[in-house]
This record gives sequence, structure tokens and C-alpha cells, in this order.
Amino acid sequence: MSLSNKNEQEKNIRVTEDKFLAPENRKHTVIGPGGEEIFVDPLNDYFCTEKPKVEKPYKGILEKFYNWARAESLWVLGYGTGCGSIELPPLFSPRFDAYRFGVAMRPTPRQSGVFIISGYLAVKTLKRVIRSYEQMQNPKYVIALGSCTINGGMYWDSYNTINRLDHYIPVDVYIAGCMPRPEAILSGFNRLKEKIKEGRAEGANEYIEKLEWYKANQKKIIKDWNMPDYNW
Amino acid sequence: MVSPIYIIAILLGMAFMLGLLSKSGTRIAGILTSVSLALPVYISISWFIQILSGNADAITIFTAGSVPPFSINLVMGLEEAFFTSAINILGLLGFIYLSADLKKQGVRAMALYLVLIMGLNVVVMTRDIFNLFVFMEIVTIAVAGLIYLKNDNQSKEAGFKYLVAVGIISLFFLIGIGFFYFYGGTLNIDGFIAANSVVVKGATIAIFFIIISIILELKPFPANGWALDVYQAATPGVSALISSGTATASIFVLYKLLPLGSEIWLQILTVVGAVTFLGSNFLGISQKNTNRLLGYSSIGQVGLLMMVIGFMPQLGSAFKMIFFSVFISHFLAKAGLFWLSGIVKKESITDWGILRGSNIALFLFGIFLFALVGFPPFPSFYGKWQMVMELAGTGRFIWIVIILLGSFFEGLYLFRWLGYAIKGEKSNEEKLQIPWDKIVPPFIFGISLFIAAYYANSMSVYGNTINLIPLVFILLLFVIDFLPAYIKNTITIGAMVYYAVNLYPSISDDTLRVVFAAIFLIGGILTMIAGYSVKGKRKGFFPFAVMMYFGLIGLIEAENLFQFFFAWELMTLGSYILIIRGKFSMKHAFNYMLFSLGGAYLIFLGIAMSSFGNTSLDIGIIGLSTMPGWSYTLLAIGFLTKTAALGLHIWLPGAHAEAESDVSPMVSGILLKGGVFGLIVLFLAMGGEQAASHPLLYSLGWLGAITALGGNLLAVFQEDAKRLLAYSSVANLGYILFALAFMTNIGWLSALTYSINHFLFKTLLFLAIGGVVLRVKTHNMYEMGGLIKQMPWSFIAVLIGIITLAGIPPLSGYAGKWLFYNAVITKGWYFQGVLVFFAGTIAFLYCFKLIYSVFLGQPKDRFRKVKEAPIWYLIPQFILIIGIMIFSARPDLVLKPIGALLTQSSYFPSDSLSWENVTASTNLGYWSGYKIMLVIGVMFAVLLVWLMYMSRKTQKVKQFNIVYAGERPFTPETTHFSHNMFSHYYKALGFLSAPLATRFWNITNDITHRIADGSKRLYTGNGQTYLAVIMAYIIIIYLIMF
Amino acid sequence: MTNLFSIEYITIFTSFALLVLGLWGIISQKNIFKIIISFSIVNTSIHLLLVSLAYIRNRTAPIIDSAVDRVNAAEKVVDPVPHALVLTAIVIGIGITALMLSYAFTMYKQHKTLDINQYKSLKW
Amino acid sequence: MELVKKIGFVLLGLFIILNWGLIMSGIIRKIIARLGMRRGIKVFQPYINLIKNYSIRSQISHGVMFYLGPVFRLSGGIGIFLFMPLIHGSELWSNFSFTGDLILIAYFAFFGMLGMALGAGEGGHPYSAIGISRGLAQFTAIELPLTLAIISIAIQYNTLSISEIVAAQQGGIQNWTLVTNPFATVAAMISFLGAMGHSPFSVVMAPQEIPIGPPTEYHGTFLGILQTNRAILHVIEAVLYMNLFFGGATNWGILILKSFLVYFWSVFVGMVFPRFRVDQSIPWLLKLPVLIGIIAIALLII
Repeated sequence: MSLSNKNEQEKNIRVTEDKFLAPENRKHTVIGPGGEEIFVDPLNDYFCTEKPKVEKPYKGILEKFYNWARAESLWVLGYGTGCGSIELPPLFSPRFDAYRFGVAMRPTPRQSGVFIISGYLAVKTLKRVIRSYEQMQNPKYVIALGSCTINGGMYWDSYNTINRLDHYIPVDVYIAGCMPRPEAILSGFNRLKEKIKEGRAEGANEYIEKLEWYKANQKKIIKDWNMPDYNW
Repeated sequence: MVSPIYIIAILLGMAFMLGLLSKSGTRIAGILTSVSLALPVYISISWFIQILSGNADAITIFTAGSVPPFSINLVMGLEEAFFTSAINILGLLGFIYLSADLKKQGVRAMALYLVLIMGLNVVVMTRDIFNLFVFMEIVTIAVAGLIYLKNDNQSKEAGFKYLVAVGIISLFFLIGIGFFYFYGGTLNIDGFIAANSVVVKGATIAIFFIIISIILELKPFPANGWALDVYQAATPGVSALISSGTATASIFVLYKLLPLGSEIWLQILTVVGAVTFLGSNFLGISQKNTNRLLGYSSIGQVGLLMMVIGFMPQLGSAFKMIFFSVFISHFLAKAGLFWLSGIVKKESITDWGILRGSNIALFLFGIFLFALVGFPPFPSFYGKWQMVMELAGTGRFIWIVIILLGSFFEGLYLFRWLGYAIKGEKSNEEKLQIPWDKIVPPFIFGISLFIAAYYANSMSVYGNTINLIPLVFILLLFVIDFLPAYIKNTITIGAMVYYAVNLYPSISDDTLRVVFAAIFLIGGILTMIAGYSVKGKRKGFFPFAVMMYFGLIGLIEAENLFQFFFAWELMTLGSYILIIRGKFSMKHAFNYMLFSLGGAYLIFLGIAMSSFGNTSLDIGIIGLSTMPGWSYTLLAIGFLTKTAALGLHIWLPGAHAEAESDVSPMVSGILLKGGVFGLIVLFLAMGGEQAASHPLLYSLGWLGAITALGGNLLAVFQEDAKRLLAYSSVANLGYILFALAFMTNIGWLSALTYSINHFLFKTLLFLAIGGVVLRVKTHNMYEMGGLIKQMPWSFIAVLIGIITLAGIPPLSGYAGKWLFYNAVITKGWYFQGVLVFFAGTIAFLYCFKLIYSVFLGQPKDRFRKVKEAPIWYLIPQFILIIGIMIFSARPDLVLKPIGALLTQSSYFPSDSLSWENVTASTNLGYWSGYKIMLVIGVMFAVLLVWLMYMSRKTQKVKQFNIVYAGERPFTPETTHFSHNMFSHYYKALGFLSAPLATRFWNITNDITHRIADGSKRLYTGNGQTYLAVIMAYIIIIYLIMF
Repeated sequence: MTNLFSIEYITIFTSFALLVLGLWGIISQKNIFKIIISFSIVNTSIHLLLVSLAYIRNRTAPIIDSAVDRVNAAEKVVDPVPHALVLTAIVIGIGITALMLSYAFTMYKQHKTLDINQYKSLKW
Repeated sequence: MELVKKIGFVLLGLFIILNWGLIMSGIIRKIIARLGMRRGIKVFQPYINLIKNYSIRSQISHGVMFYLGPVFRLSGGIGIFLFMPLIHGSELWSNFSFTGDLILIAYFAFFGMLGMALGAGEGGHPYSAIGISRGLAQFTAIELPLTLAIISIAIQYNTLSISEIVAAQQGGIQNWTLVTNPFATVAAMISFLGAMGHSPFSVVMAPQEIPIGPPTEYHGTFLGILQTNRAILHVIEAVLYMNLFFGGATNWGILILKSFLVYFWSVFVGMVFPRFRVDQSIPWLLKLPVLIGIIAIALLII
């Protein structure tokens, strides 16, 4: 449970409860059918508070085989986080035809393996990105699109965007440019494939191993942290 | 033996004596009056017993020491003894009841009371017409005086109207007497009859005036406004005297004087009685004032008695029994009801909820009402049955219709009233005050009803075929009602087990009966087990539950139509009370009763028509009916009210949904099969396969198909879990009706499979949902959700239930579907069949809605701490699940014997199912329940093990750990998709679920009530108008006669 | 037969006239007292009818006095029974009328009106 | 021994059907891609997807029914396979079709649907429930033309046994139901469109509106099972229609060809027509297709 030290966490909770907690997330009591009082703590009761575990890769040829399959079947979460997402639809057009490479869009994080962060990331969006990323299943890969995800790009001094994406979630492949063309993205996919096949794309486990550091970074940016520490 | 003259002597003497007593002596006067009222009771009853047992003969008392025509003579025969006994008992009890009021008014009021009773006695006994007139006038004066007892504006007004009206009527009587003497030369009734002066033209006018006045005294509709006002305004104790006492005397006078007239008077009397019975009861339906309502009912009953007298020659030897049972019901019940009304002191029937304050009063109220409407085992049931049968024997069906219609209207307002009493609103401040002197008289009358019922039973032709032991057991349950529920429950279950064990050998050779007996008794026992979860005493539940079950069993045991109808009515009565026990059941139970009553009367009429031209009443005579079209149709519609065919279904959803949790399975899974059994009896009597092309069956087939579709479609759009199941029952009964209407071997087999299945899964589902409702205390599915965690066992039960309901292999529901397809194609009813299959797929929608909305989806905070349903609910559920499993795996165990029976009997010899070990086949297809179950079971197990291996490392998450487009759900309530789940379906097909039937019945109901209400305006309240109506009535009767 | 204007016919016609008159009064008069009076008229008419039905031509009243001796009273007097009936009927009629009047009296005390149309609190 | 042999052949048949299902969907996807002037996926892409899904390391579960849902679903698919005779005239390839007839298959289709509905329901996701409510609602209407067609051919052949229906169609194309009872065939083939879930009846799984509907919470092995089932189900449903209307198959080659063509029909229509909403598709299905079905019966009983 304790990700940072305990005092800080408690303070954190108090602050969020005081300022940012939405009414439906506040602790309250309801009356049951038999007239009994039931205490409800939405953040703890509605969400699983288990800590995620590192899922060790298989050994040897089995893992290689699986990695091949993972690399040849990249299901991308259809979530356009920034302006770079305009470059994604052409990927599936006859001209670029990403299907050739086993790339496909999936509408739900549960079924997707690849998360493309397409450009600058507003703090508001970061929260959604973290949720969606955590809801994806291990193994999962992140492709960061454009300069904004590397160093903030033209928004490097913005009050509202993050500068370095890999402070918040592990990134497997960066594709530079503002914005990168679809060809560049395809090339990025191929780089990712190589990485997977080599067994080096273990971002999901890395995230769990260094969860405390990631969480600290995330919470530094996101003031209204009104969700559980890990979104299953 | 004391001479009956002493009745008069004592009463009159005491009346004079009281005049001498000073005003301060009310206490002594009260005692003296009671004694002097008790002595005539003894005298008349001893005469009655002596004459009845043959120890004494009727005697004639000659006054003034000479014989008629020179003196007045009084006769004490059997009838006189009976009626005087009735009057004197009423007098004594009425005095006890009224004593407080009378004491307030002083000794003179008591004298008046004595004079009244004396007058009534003489009116009964005298054989002199002028003496009759005199004492009728004395009675009038006494009654007018007693009406004044209440001493308020209304009673004065009513008393005046009464006095003027009766005064005028007796003046006509006096004219009659003048002519009577002029033409007959005597004042003695017997002398006049002996002189046979009817031939003299003038005597007709004398008799006209005499009889018409007596008829008017009996308040024929519509010349009875004055009487209604009196009933309403007089203090209820006096109304009881008028209703039971003076009406009794008057009806006897009519009986006594009728021999004077010619045959035509009987016909006139029949018409008058019929008009009165029907008219008065019809106008009563929109009446809300308690005493006035009783007045309408009272007048109606007297009308029925007039009809009975009018039909004297046709009824023949049964006349006495019929007259006795109808009369005694009216006499006891009406007096009792007036007395109860005096205790309750509520003007409007809507305020009668206060009656619940006293169990005994409520009990008495109930039995009085049931006795009036003519439910078994009360006397009027026997009477009405016998009367209808005798009339049917001579083909007088119009009259039967009138009797039944009148009874229906009477049932309508009486049951509305009962509904208010059992379920009406009741303020907590008000307490029902029941002094002993007010409750003893109705109590004695209530007990007397049972004694009278026993006599009516023994007098009835078929009465001795009724098994009274269950009824005694039911009474016993009333007696031990103070015990805790679990003891009574155990006793009840024990009795049912005992009954089942004893019943089995007698029906074991008839598989059909065994199946239904098993549904009724095993189902009964299982649902009673659920009753163990009820704490406290559960007053009034067990007698009626037992009544319903014994009614159902009675249907199976019935050897003749009388037993059948008796059991049918018993079942209706028991189930009505069970249904009305629900919290919001008043309206629904009322609807149920109306449809049941209407249905029962249609069945009654159907039976009557079948019996026409047949000598016996065996069930088989339905098939020998000389007007098969009528009797089949009537019986079918009657049974369909119970199976809730579309159009007749509107009572069902509410009744089943609002009933208590463990009552719903009783009335749904089990009770409905009563109607199915009725249909089976009817169809078998029609001749089985030979009747397969009967047009009635064709229309019933369509009706069944449409019912299946409509029921399922309506179920889809319900938000109330129990209502959903109720509509599903409508649909399932539609399937059964449809399959029965095939009249083929396989069709019947599928109907029976359906019946068994429906019993299994609907009882299971209602028990499971009932258990849930018990815990979460709401019926609305969208308020529930995610209960699988708290109630896993209930979830399993519902899951099994819906798989069976939907007919998904490998469970037994599929057996029904498969047989159904075969039957449809064999029979050639393709389009109806398609409709039914369409309905079958619609069933998936509500099956999913039911299990998803309740058990899956988002759990609600409110229900975090609810517990699993009570163990007593789960035990029967799992017994039923075992039943379903056995029936699914080895359907041959049940279907083989049924098939064998159907094939061997002469009804369905051809095209049967053939069995090869466990594989059934028709000439179309084949199916092996056992193997299918095996294949699917093995496969499912293998896959489960595989998946469990593959995903052994899953992380269990909580309710909001769902992907929500990067967001999180708001609250469980907004995340649970349940309310209006099938809105798109409603857009597409919602027009088919328009409540046409409800609208139709509402309009019918509305129009009926409006007409009744409008016609009621006839009673303007103006005394003068009443008089004008009386005169017009005389003129009209005169014109009719001559 | 007998003359239409003979005494028995006249009385019978009179009684019928009175009967009709009384009945008409009962249903047409609004005043309760007038209704009671009409009732009495009907009552009287019936008494008259009874007496006239008992009448036998050329006979005298059934009173045993100097005019009629006990021995052959049967040939001299009219039928005595209706007379006895009428006597009783008169008594009863008076009783009823008295009760009616007392009712009328109490009703009047309450409502200060004798119009029968005003007494319609009980209806339907 | 007899039983072991039987089970062996059943498993072999299942293996063939599964592989054919996967390849068939690959081919179809390829054809669609070529229609869109794309190269499209590899033909074996469905295999890769399947392996990938089975290789997912972490999984979450919402409850027991969430777990059992895919099992029910796959049981439903395999169950239909088990009760379906595959090759005409071959005892070995007739699976367990001796336990039940056409009606069994028609009703066993519900088994998987119910399981899916329950599993998705347990997921607690409103979109799953919306998808299911749409699917079930549309299904009632889809089933109606099929019912009419089944009754029509039951009248025609006077049997409900699939083997006998296939046997009756042997001896040339002129004996196929397609020729002898065209109206029933048309009605059933419209119903087949709905059963396959392509356009115009694909609103059940609207990918963006209700992220692919019922299986929105399913992933990893669960999704793998669902995909496996899909592969089997598509072929076996096509085989059912093939058996009923297109003369069945006397060997595996014909089975593969015919099932491909039958399945392709639904893909073809799906590519050409846009999507119906549920409240549009139901009235549509209840009008023309039902009328055709009624004609199919009426022609036979006149």
C-alpha cells in the first residue's frame, strides 16, 4: 500500500479529499433495506487496491515464439491523446496499410497491447492516459509520437503539459518529428517489433518495478488525484 | 309441548307488563324482556324438532273457541315452526345486540320490540287474512317506532318514508281483503282455497291486490326506494331485524298466500324476483355506503328467494332444500353483516380497514360474505347449484344466466368491500370497540352458518359425495390459529404428505392425474417449506393455503361435476385470500376475484348446459352435451380465466407480483395448473383425437399462440421482477393452451411436458426472486444488481430456472420445445407455431434482463450487507433443481408412462412418440435427453478445466475496475444498465404491447359502473317519488297480468 | 240489474273517487300534512269500500238493538264481518296516521319545513 | 473402442474446422483488403492474434460468471459442432448428431449466447449489457425467418433430421433446397446475415459507440477463447446452412468450398450495405423476410 512514506500519503489523501474529491467519491453512509447503516468509502470500495505484480517472461524458445506472435499482432488502443493522432487514421488507408504488419486498432485498453501517445500530453489527459495504460494487460508497449513527448517540444514551458513522457510511463519507442509522418510511424512500429522480438520490450514490468517512482512523478503533476494508486 | 299460543301470550303479556314498569326499571325490564324472548325460542324450536323428528304433528290453534271461518286459527306446522324459530332466535339475539340502545330509550322501546317479535310470529302462524293484515300493520308500527330509535334526521326521514310507503301498500292489501271476503265469503285462507273461488272473475282482483301488496312488502326492484333508505338510516340492529326478520315473515306470507292465486302468479313472481335480484345487485355495484349496500344485497337476496318460490313447480322435490339453503344464508349472513356494521360504525365501506382490529370480527365478516356470494361450503352454494341444475334440466338457461349475473354483481361489490376490510387504509388511533353483547349475536349466527352448511350438504343430492374431512381440517386450523407459524406449517405439511400418501393408490392407474396431483401436492409441500422462514403467527394464512391445495386436489379427485365445481370454488376462495395478503394486493386480488367469479359462473353455466338432457353428473357428460357448442365454449372460457389467456389475463400480473414472496410460487407455478387441468378435463370429454378438428380448438390454438406472444412481449418491458415472471406465466400458459388445442398425441405430450416444466421452473424462479425480494425489499430490478456475491445460491437457482424457461438444451425446457416443433409440424398449424416460436425467442430478452439486472452488473451500496435468501427458501429451490436435472436427464421416466397412457386410452391412439432406451423419436425427428446432457456435460467440464489452467493467475478486481474511456464510472446506480433496457425493442415492437385488454376491461368496468350509478338515480330520495313508483309498479304488473 | 244510482253503487263509486283522489293527493301534494291527509282519505275510501261491499239491499246495520232482534238478525242486517273489519282497520289507520303525524312533527321541528322535497338526505 | 474412435474423429473434425475457420477469416479479410485496394493482413494473421491473446501474461476477472462466460460461449460453439453431421454418408464424420436433430442445434445456439450474456453482464460494464440487449433483441427478429424456413423444409422433407435432409438433396444441384424451395432458402439466408453479425446487423458490436459491445472487458485467454469460438461457429453455421439448403457435402473439399461461399455471402452483403439500428433492423426483418418465409410455407401447404 504505502508507495511514498506514510505521512506524505496521508497528507495527500487529506488534501485531495479536501479540495478535489468529487462529491460521489467522498465517504458517506447509506441506509440498507433493513434500516442498517452502511459506510461507503468509494475509492477503496469500488476499486481494487491490490498492488500489481511483475509477470516474469517465459524462458527460452516459448518466450521467443510468444514474442514473435506479440510482435506480429500489435493491437493499438484507439485513443488519440494529442494532435499527432491525426496521423494515425492514414496508417490504415490503402496507401500505408498498417494491417500488413499485423497492426490493428482496438477500442478498449483491455484488448490492446500498444499505446500510442500521439503528441503533447495535457495534465488532464495524462490522468486518462495513466488509467488506460494501467488497464492494459501485460505485456504492453508505448510508442511516443512527436517531439512533445520527448522534451515538451513547442510546449516545453506550458503550464498545462508534461515535458518528458517517460517520467510517467515507460516508453518503448520514440518517434521524433512535429509531427511524424505515417511513414515514420510505420518505421516506429518496425522498431518496436524488433525490440519485442529481441525480448527487450518489458516496459510493463518496468513500470511495476519502479511503480513508486512513477507514482510520485504522476502525483506531482496531477493535483486532483482522485483515483486509486493503480487502476486495474 | 307448550302450545304456540304462549309465544304470543308471553310476548304480548310482557309488552303490557313493561308498560306498567316505571322508567327506572330498565335493568329489570331488560332481564324480563330477555326471558320473555327466550321462552318463545324454546317453544318454537321444540316444535320444530318434534315435528321434524315425527314425534308431533302440525297443530292448529283455534281462538275464541270456535272453528274457522268463525274464528281466527293459527297453525304450527313444520314450516311455521322453522320460520318462527328463526324469527325468535333473531329476536333474542337482536335484543341482546340492541339492549344498550333500547335501555337508553327506556322500557317502552322494549315493549315495542316485544310487540314486533310477537307480530312477526303471528304473521307467520296465522291463517286468517285479516288477522294477517292487522299484525302486519302492528309490525309496521313497531318497526317505524324502532327506526326512530336512532333519533337523528336521517332516521326520521326514512321512518316517515317507510311509514307512508308501507301504509299505502297495506291499504292495497286491505282492498284485497275486502274483495277476498266479498267473493270468497270467508277470511280464512284455507277456506278460500277450499272454496276454489279462483273461477270467480272477481276473486282474481282480490288475489291480485293481496299478492301484489305482499310482493311490494318484499321490496321488489325498482319499487323499493323506501326500503333502501330505511336500511341506510336505521340503526344496524334494527336494519338486521328488518332485513332478516320482517323479510322472513313476508316471504313466508307470500309462500302461504300463493296457493290462492293461479299458476300465472308463479310466473309473475319469477319475473319480479329475477328483476329484483339482477336489478338490485346491479345497482349495488357502485354503492359505497355500508348499510345501503347491505340493503341492496338484502333486496337482491329476497328477489332470489322470490325466484325460488316462483320456480316451485319446476324445482319439485328439491324446492325445500334450495329454499332452505338460500334462505338460511341470507337470514344468517345479512343479520350478521348488519350487526357487524353496527360494531364498525363506518359509513363508507372504504373505511372498513378498522375491522382488522379484531380477528373474530374479520373472520365472521369473511364467512358472512362468502355465504352470501355462495362459496362452498356455505349453504347457498348447494342451493344455487341445485337450483341451476333443476332449471337446466328443464332448459331454462335465460333464468340461469340471470341468477349467475346477479350473483356476479353481488360478488363484485361484496368482494370490493372485503378487500377494503382486509387491506383498506386504517388509522392507528382508532380502535375497534367490541362489547360482548355486540359480538355474541353475530358469532352465534356465524357458527350457525356452518351448522346450516352441514344440513344443506346432507340435504343436497350430491352433497354426500363431498369429502368433508379437509374442510374440518381447515376449520381446525382456524381454531389453532393462535399457535406459532412453524407449528402450523408442520401440521399443514404433515397433512399434505399424509393426504398424498393416501391419495396415490386411488389414482395410480391414471398417470395424468398422478402428474397433476404431484404438481399440486409436491408443489404445495415445497412452497410450504418456504413458509418456515416467516416469523410470528402468520394469522389466517394456513387455513386458506390448505383450502387452495385441497381445492386443487379436489379437482383431480372429482368424480362428478358437482365435486369438480365444489373444488374449483374452494380453490378460488383459498387463493383469493392468499393473494390479498400481499402488501399492495387489494386491487389485484379484487381483479382476480372478479375474473375468477366470472369464470366460475361461466363454468357453472357450461356444466348446466352439459347436464341438459343427461341424467347423471359424471364428468363425461360434457362430451354428451346436447348443445356442445355452448357448453364447450363456456367451459373453455371459464377455465381460461384461470389460465389467464390474453384478454382475460389482466388480473394475473398484479396478483402474482404483489402476493407475498412464498405465495407467488403457489399461485403461479401451481394454481394456474388448476385451469390447465380443467381444460384437460374438458378436452378429454370432447373426445380427444376425434374432436381435433373442432372449430373451438382452432380458435383456442390461435388464442394460445397470441397469448404466448403477448405475455412474453409484455414481460420484456417490465421493471418489476415479479411482474416480469407473472407475465412470463401468462405466456407459458399460452403455450400450454396452444399445445393442448392440438388434440394430438404429441401435442398433449408437449403440453404436459410444458406443464411440468412450468411448475418446476416458475416455482423455482418465484421462490428465488421471492427470496431476493425478501432481502432487498424492492421489486424493481434496476434498483438491484450485483447480488451474485451476496446470494450465489439464489443466482444458481435463477440461472437453472431461466435455462429451463428458455428451452436451452440440455435442460428439460428443450424437451418441451422439441415436442412442440414436432407437434406443430404434425398438426399443420405452422403460422400459429411460428408465432409461438417467435414468442419463445422473446423470452430470452426477459430471461437475460431478470438474471442480469438482479444478480449481475453493478452492486449497489445499499445492498452490501444483505444476506443470502433464507435457507427455507433455498431448500425447496434445490429440490426443484434436482427435479429439473432428473427430468432433463431422464425425461423418459415421466414421458413414457404419460405417452403410454395417451396412446392406450381411446383418446389419442395415433402418432405417438416412440422410445428406444433413452432416445425419443417421432416420424420427424429424434432426441435423446440423456446423451445430450452427457455430451454437453463432458464438453463443458473439459473446457472449464482448460480455461482454469490457462488463466490461473487472474487478479480479482472490483466493480468500478472497468474500462471507461480513461474515465471512471460515476456511481453504481448510473453504471447499472437496466432500467428501460429494451427501449429499442419498444421502439420496434412496443405497439404490440399496448394495453388493449386492460383498456377494454377498464372501459367495460367504467360503463357498467356508470350505468349502475345512473340507474341508481331512480332512487331520488323523495318519498313521494317512491310512492309514485309503487303505484306505477302495481299498474304495470296489472297490465302484464291482464 | 240494479239501478246504477242505487246506494251500493253510489258508495262504491264514491269510495273509488275518494281512492283516486287520495292517491292523487299523495303523489301530487308537496306538503307532508297534505300527504298525510290524502293518506287518510285513501284510508277512508277503503273503509267505505268495505262497508259498501258488505251492503245488502233493504237491510239495516248489524247492530242488535230495538230495531233488530236477536232471533232473525241474520235476515235483517247486512254482513257484519266487514263492519268489524272496518272498525279494526279504522283503529289501525288511526295508529298509523298518528305515527305519521308524530314523525311529521319531529321532522318539522328539525327542519322547519313540511315540503317533502326538502327531505332528500337519503338517496341513491 | 468404438467410442474412442468416435471421439478421435470428433476431435479431428474439430481441429479441421477450427483451422479452416481461422484461415477462412484470414482469406475473407484478405479479400476485403483487396477490395479496398490494400494488401491487407497476412492470411495467417488470425492464428497470430490467437497465439498472442493466449500469451498475454496478466489477466483480471470480475467474478465467477465473468470466468464462466467464455466457457459457456465456447461450449455453445463446440456443442453445435458436436451435434452437426459434417460429411454426408460418413458415419465417422457425423459427430454426435444421433443425439438430436435440427431443433437441438437451433436451440443450442442459445447456450453460448446466454453464457456470453452472463459473463459480460458480470463484468459490470454498461456497454456490455447494452450490446447484449441489442443482440438479443435483434436476434428475436433474426430467428423468425429462419424458423419459417426450418418449418418449410421440415414440411418439404417431412423430417427434422439434418442427415435425412442432406440425403434428400443428393443427386445434383436440381435437388438442392435452393432449387426446390427457393423462398425458404432466401428467408434463411437473410437470417444468416443477422446470425453472422456483419453489416447491416452489426450494431451489436459497434466498435466505438459501445467499445465492441459484449466482450468489451474480455482480454487475454478469455478473448482467445472467444476468438476460437468465433472461428468454429462461423464455419459450423455455414455448414448448417450448407446442409439445409445447398445439398450438404460428400467430402471435406466440398464442405470447405461450400461453407466458404455461404459465409462469403454474409461478408459480401456486409461490405455493400450500411448498418441498421436495432429499431430499424427488427421491423425490416419482420417485414420482407418474414413474408418470404410465409410464402415458403404457404406454397407447400397449398
